[in-house]
Amino acid sequence: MRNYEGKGIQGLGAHDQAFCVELFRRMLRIRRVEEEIERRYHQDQMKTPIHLVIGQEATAVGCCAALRPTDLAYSSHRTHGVYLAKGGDLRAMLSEMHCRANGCAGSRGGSMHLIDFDVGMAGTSAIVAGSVPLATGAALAAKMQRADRVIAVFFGEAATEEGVVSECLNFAALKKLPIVFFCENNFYSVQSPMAPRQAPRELDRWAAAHALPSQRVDGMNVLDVFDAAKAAVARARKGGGPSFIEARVYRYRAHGGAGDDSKTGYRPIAEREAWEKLDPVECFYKVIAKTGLISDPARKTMEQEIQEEMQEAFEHALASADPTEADLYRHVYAVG
Amino acid sequence: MRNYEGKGIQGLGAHDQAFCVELFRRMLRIRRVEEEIERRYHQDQMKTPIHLVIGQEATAVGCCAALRPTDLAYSSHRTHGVYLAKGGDLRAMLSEMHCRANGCAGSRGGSMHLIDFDVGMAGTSAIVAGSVPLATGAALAAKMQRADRVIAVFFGEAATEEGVVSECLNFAALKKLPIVFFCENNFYSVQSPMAPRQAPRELDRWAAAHALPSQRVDGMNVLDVFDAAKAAVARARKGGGPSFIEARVYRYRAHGGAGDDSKTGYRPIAEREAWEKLDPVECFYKVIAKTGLISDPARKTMEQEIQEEMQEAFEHALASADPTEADLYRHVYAVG
Amino acid sequence: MPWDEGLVNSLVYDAPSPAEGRVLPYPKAINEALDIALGRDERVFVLGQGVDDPSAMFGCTRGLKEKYGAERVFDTPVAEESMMGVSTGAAMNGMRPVFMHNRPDFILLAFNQLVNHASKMHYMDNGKSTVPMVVWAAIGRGWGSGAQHSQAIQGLLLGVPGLKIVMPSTPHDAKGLLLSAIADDNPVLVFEHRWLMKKDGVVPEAHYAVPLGKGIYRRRGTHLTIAGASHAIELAQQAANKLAPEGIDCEVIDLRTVKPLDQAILEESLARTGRLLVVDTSWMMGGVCAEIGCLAAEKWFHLLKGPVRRIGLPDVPSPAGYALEQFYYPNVERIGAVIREMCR
Amino acid sequence: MPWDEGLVNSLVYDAPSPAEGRVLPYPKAINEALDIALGRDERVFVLGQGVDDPSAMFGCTRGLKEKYGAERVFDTPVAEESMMGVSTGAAMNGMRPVFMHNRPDFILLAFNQLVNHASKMHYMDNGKSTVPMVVWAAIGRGWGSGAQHSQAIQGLLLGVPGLKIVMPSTPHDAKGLLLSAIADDNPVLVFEHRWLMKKDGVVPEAHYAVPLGKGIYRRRGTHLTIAGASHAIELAQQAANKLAPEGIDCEVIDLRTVKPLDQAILEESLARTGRLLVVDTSWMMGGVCAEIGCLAAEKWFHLLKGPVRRIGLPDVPSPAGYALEQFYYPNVERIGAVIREMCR
Ligand SMILES: Cc1ncc(C[n+]2csc(CCOP(=O)(O)OP(=O)(O)O)c2C)c(N)n1
Ligand SMILES: Cc1ncc(C[n+]2csc(CCOP(=O)(O)OP(=O)(O)O)c2C)c(N)n1
Ligand SMILES: [Mg+2]
Ligand SMILES: [Mg+2]
Repeated sequence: MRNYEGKGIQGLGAHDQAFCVELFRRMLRIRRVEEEIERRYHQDQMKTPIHLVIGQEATAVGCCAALRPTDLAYSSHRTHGVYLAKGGDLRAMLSEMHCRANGCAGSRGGSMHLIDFDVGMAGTSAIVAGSVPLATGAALAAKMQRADRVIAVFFGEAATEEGVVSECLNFAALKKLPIVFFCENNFYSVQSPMAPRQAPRELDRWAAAHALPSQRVDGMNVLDVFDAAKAAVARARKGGGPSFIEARVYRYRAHGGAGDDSKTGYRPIAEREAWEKLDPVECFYKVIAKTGLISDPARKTMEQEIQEEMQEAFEHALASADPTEADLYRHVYAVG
Repeated sequence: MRNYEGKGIQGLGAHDQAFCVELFRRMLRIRRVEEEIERRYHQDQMKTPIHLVIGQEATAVGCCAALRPTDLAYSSHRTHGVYLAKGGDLRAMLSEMHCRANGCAGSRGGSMHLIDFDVGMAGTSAIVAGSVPLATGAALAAKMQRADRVIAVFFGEAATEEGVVSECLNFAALKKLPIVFFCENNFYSVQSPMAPRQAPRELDRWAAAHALPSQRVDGMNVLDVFDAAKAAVARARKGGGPSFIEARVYRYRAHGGAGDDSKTGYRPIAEREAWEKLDPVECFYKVIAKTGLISDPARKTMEQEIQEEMQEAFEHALASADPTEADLYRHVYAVG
Repeated sequence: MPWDEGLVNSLVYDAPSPAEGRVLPYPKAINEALDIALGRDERVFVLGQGVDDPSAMFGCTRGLKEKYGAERVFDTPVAEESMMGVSTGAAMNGMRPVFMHNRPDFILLAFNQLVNHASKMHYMDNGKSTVPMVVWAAIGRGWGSGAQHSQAIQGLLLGVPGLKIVMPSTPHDAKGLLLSAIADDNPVLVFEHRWLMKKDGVVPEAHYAVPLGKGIYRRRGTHLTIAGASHAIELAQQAANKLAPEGIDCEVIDLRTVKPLDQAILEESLARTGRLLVVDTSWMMGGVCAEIGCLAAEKWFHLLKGPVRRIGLPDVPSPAGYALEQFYYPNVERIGAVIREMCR
Repeated sequence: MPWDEGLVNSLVYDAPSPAEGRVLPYPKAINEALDIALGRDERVFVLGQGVDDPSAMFGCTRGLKEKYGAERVFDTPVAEESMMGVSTGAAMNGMRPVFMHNRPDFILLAFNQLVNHASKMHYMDNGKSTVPMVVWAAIGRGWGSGAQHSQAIQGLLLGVPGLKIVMPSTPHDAKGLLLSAIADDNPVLVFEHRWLMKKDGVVPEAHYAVPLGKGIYRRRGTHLTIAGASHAIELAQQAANKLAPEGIDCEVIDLRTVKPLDQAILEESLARTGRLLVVDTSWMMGGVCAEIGCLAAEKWFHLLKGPVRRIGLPDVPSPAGYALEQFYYPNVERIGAVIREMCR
């Protein structure tokens, strides 16, 4: 485990200061939304599975900050963070999670299928690795259309166990597609650690063996993530083809649902505690606070704004209408 | 391309001399059987697709020579060579190719499904990469049964484009299974060269990135193949786990059917001619002839014996009975 | 995910009569079957994502790794296609794998190994190899699982020669059918239903086998035959019980395996009732409902007094949201309404 | 492989009447459709193993790469699952891929992307994305192709919501249906049959569309309705022609698409004949035959004068050898015999 503070505190490098504060704000917003979802989940108003990203905010925020709104992001089942980092509409997300007709997927998707085409949140899959070929196809389309569009696809380390990811790396490298394969390695698949799933291979080198640039970054450090993503996105935009980024992260909560399940024994509680010391939100706050970019009162205001936005969005969702029986039969086929 | 003669002629190394002659005999036998199949194919007695291995004899013979009869071989659609090299019954093979009831698969398999459990020719698939997980499962069984049994699985380089091979490499490395992944890289998939299929990756290094020993050998050189296979088999037998071997070879004939189809333009005729200069059968003959292991008259006798065996087997096949309607319904389910 | 709470518990099941065994929860019955199979036959092993984790596949695999060791009960990479092929290859070489999946949706990744390989190896090599393999999965439903996590795929596989498909509806059958499936020399799919996982039932303690390919009467009646399996038959029984006071006397056949299909019991019942309603947990189109409906039109036409009906899922992907799910899935009321129509 | 010679040429087809077009070989009709689609719409592209090789996918893709460039007509890695997903992703982003396969068996590798993704993206995201994609494959048969290279998989996919399945039987329809499929905003499977590839037929030169979901009468009659598609309907027509002199007057409906299914034409015909024989190139169980047979029992029961019959493949994997193939596949004689039984 690398230490977030150790690196970050030495300065923010060439990064724009307002931008750094904005990165913090985005991470904080995701954290607070996730916590609120978690807090409310037991009320059974959100009849949808949830896969919280608490602890993993830096990857979505850092990578999406390197994308333009016209660039596309694809994600796995663990999609809350990417959706919000890409600029997805919070109200539409919460309506979806409350199974309301005005949800971002009209209540047909649920929490694993958050989309917002207006901001380039383009697709997800509840099937491990399922969105990787979809994103690769989106990159092929961008290239064929000569569109100035880069695609980023997020997936967990378990997705690399599915052969289709190997196929996609080959195809993207072959066609020099404008895509960033962003692997969030949190070392677990549901309650399975790496040992019973992967031979002792290095994921970044495994990817590189498919003939594309590949790199490992500290996924708890939003600036490291941003820098790597920025370079990869720039390369893709210039026609330089795909890249692979392995970001090492940790989820604090259970794979699915609310709360932590470490006490069931599948992972050491001390492990989570050690990672929590590297917390992507609070450590980065210390960095920007220390360098004077933000003050405690400013943070308080920020927290307040997030609270207000969030509570309003929850209320909006709860007040929204359910879909009707007629809705069930809509959009089985596209007409036209 | 490496030159077979250049290496081999400097001597046969520590290889047993009679063994070298035997390797030659096995390659020659496969070559002659293939040529005879090809010669007769247009008579439409063999109503089965064929995938000739002419030019690729050294891989099957070299690798299978490193296996015991109790070890298992699995193969792809291009199975004639492996079947014969593993000791498969020639008569049963030709009966199968003539769709006869006494074929090695009772006429349900055809040329792509040659099996002979008595000698460890354990399975094939007409689906590219299809037998790779089957072989991996056989290796798992061998390990669980603590059986002294090593598995070799043959597949073409196109199979590495199927993600399932990546999955199998991971699983075999993870469980340290007694298996040799033997990739015959002949640079073509049907009429498609490498360029539209694979990014410029090195197959041996791609495999190695899955955390298992991997090596490239000259597939036109039966001793090189044997040495690599022997080491891999020994490692597997000792519990050292899987290995990957990429053997570079060339098929002289069309992907399927009789004759060469290079004139259709998908590959340069000069390319084939250059590879033919490295012919695994004739170059090795020169080596063993030069070192006095075999003489022209001895070869003549050998050719004669092969001819006699072969013609008898063809006649036997042609004289054999067709399956009946009742046969069609047998073995849909195993009973017992 | 509390997919089951509230939704499932609200269903009222027949009280089990404890004469022939203990009352066990459904997953415990499966757990016993696995335990017995692992204990009786050292060729049996259990693999699948998370089979040894604290959730233990709904509890079905709880304690088995501790008892039989990590070599015989093991977690796998997230790689369904290769693991299906590995299971097949191991089965062809003397082992008897039980490959467990959380959801049938994930088996779609392995259709090449399942359909192109496992189902036909025995046929292709003229009976030389056998594939004694069980592929187990629990059909999802509810709590927003949605289109990729709720599918029941028995209809997609029904037409594939060489496979067997088992769909239990009680803890008793879950144990007995799984033991038969593991003892069978063919690839057998066992599709459980998550809503049954909350059910308790009487389960004999010892080894016993419920035969594959044999249906059973869950209710005798004269007016109408309802045939189906798994959770669908649960609903059908409830509907039948509800209609009895109205003088509608349904016969309910739990097929237990949809492939091979017990045609004899269907014919016997139809000869009595002349009316057929087929129920299934999956899409009506081209699947189990269609096959049984077609069989009636083909083989038992002269027994039929009126049109065959089917109740399953409409030709629509599974929606995620709760309100939509209520419209999507058949329930006791809807089944009852169709029965009334048929008996009018 | 000479799978076609001798076997296919021995079949006699109706002579085409050259009034409305040129007489073209079947693959050339497909080639024209692709050519027109590529020419009309720059979003269309063609991919698949060997689409630009000298064999040119039975000739269907001949010359297209030269005309439209290597970016729009290209060979792929042997990686069906990812290429299906890539096609889906491209379709969701403004392109219109035509993904061609030599054989449907290979589509089984891509069922996850096809069934779990392509078929339901439009539904799952509430109609926001569309998947205008064509997945094309030629059903194999004969010359020892065997269990893994001869499968017709329409029955496996029939129940999957969101897909369309097209099965042409003439060069005319092959062109017109493919143009409709490419213009459709949904994932459309086009299953050709290899034995039809040898057929010539009248094909108009210009663009034209044969609508999806509309069957057509190939023969009018009063005694019996035969319904099916693709090569099966070819055989049915021949059987019907053979029986005409015996005074048996069959109606033959070429469904052309099996999903969506033209129920109106089936009902119309059954109202006239009262007897139904369903034919298909695939397994009878749980597939196209079963669905149509069940529909008859469900919706048109009161029109039926006798049992429905189905002719397709038995519940057996495809054998490889020639002699076994003769027993396995339906032929004109066997169809004729069933018709005679039905009209007795
Ligand atoms: C093909 C498939 N297999 C299994 C699952 C069940 N499953 C859901 S999430 C998950 C864990 C995936 O782990 P990873 O990709 O590392 O992502 P993480 O949850 O750690 O973010 C699994 C196995 C699935 N959804 N799809
Ligand atoms: C899954 C699948 N896709 C496509 C095919 C069609 N096909 C048959 S052989 C072949 C070429 C395979 O090339 P390679 O693996 O290199 O073996 P080679 O023929 O060169 O020995 C292909 C693509 C197939 N059989 N299976
Ligand atoms: Mg993970
Ligand atoms: Mg090759």
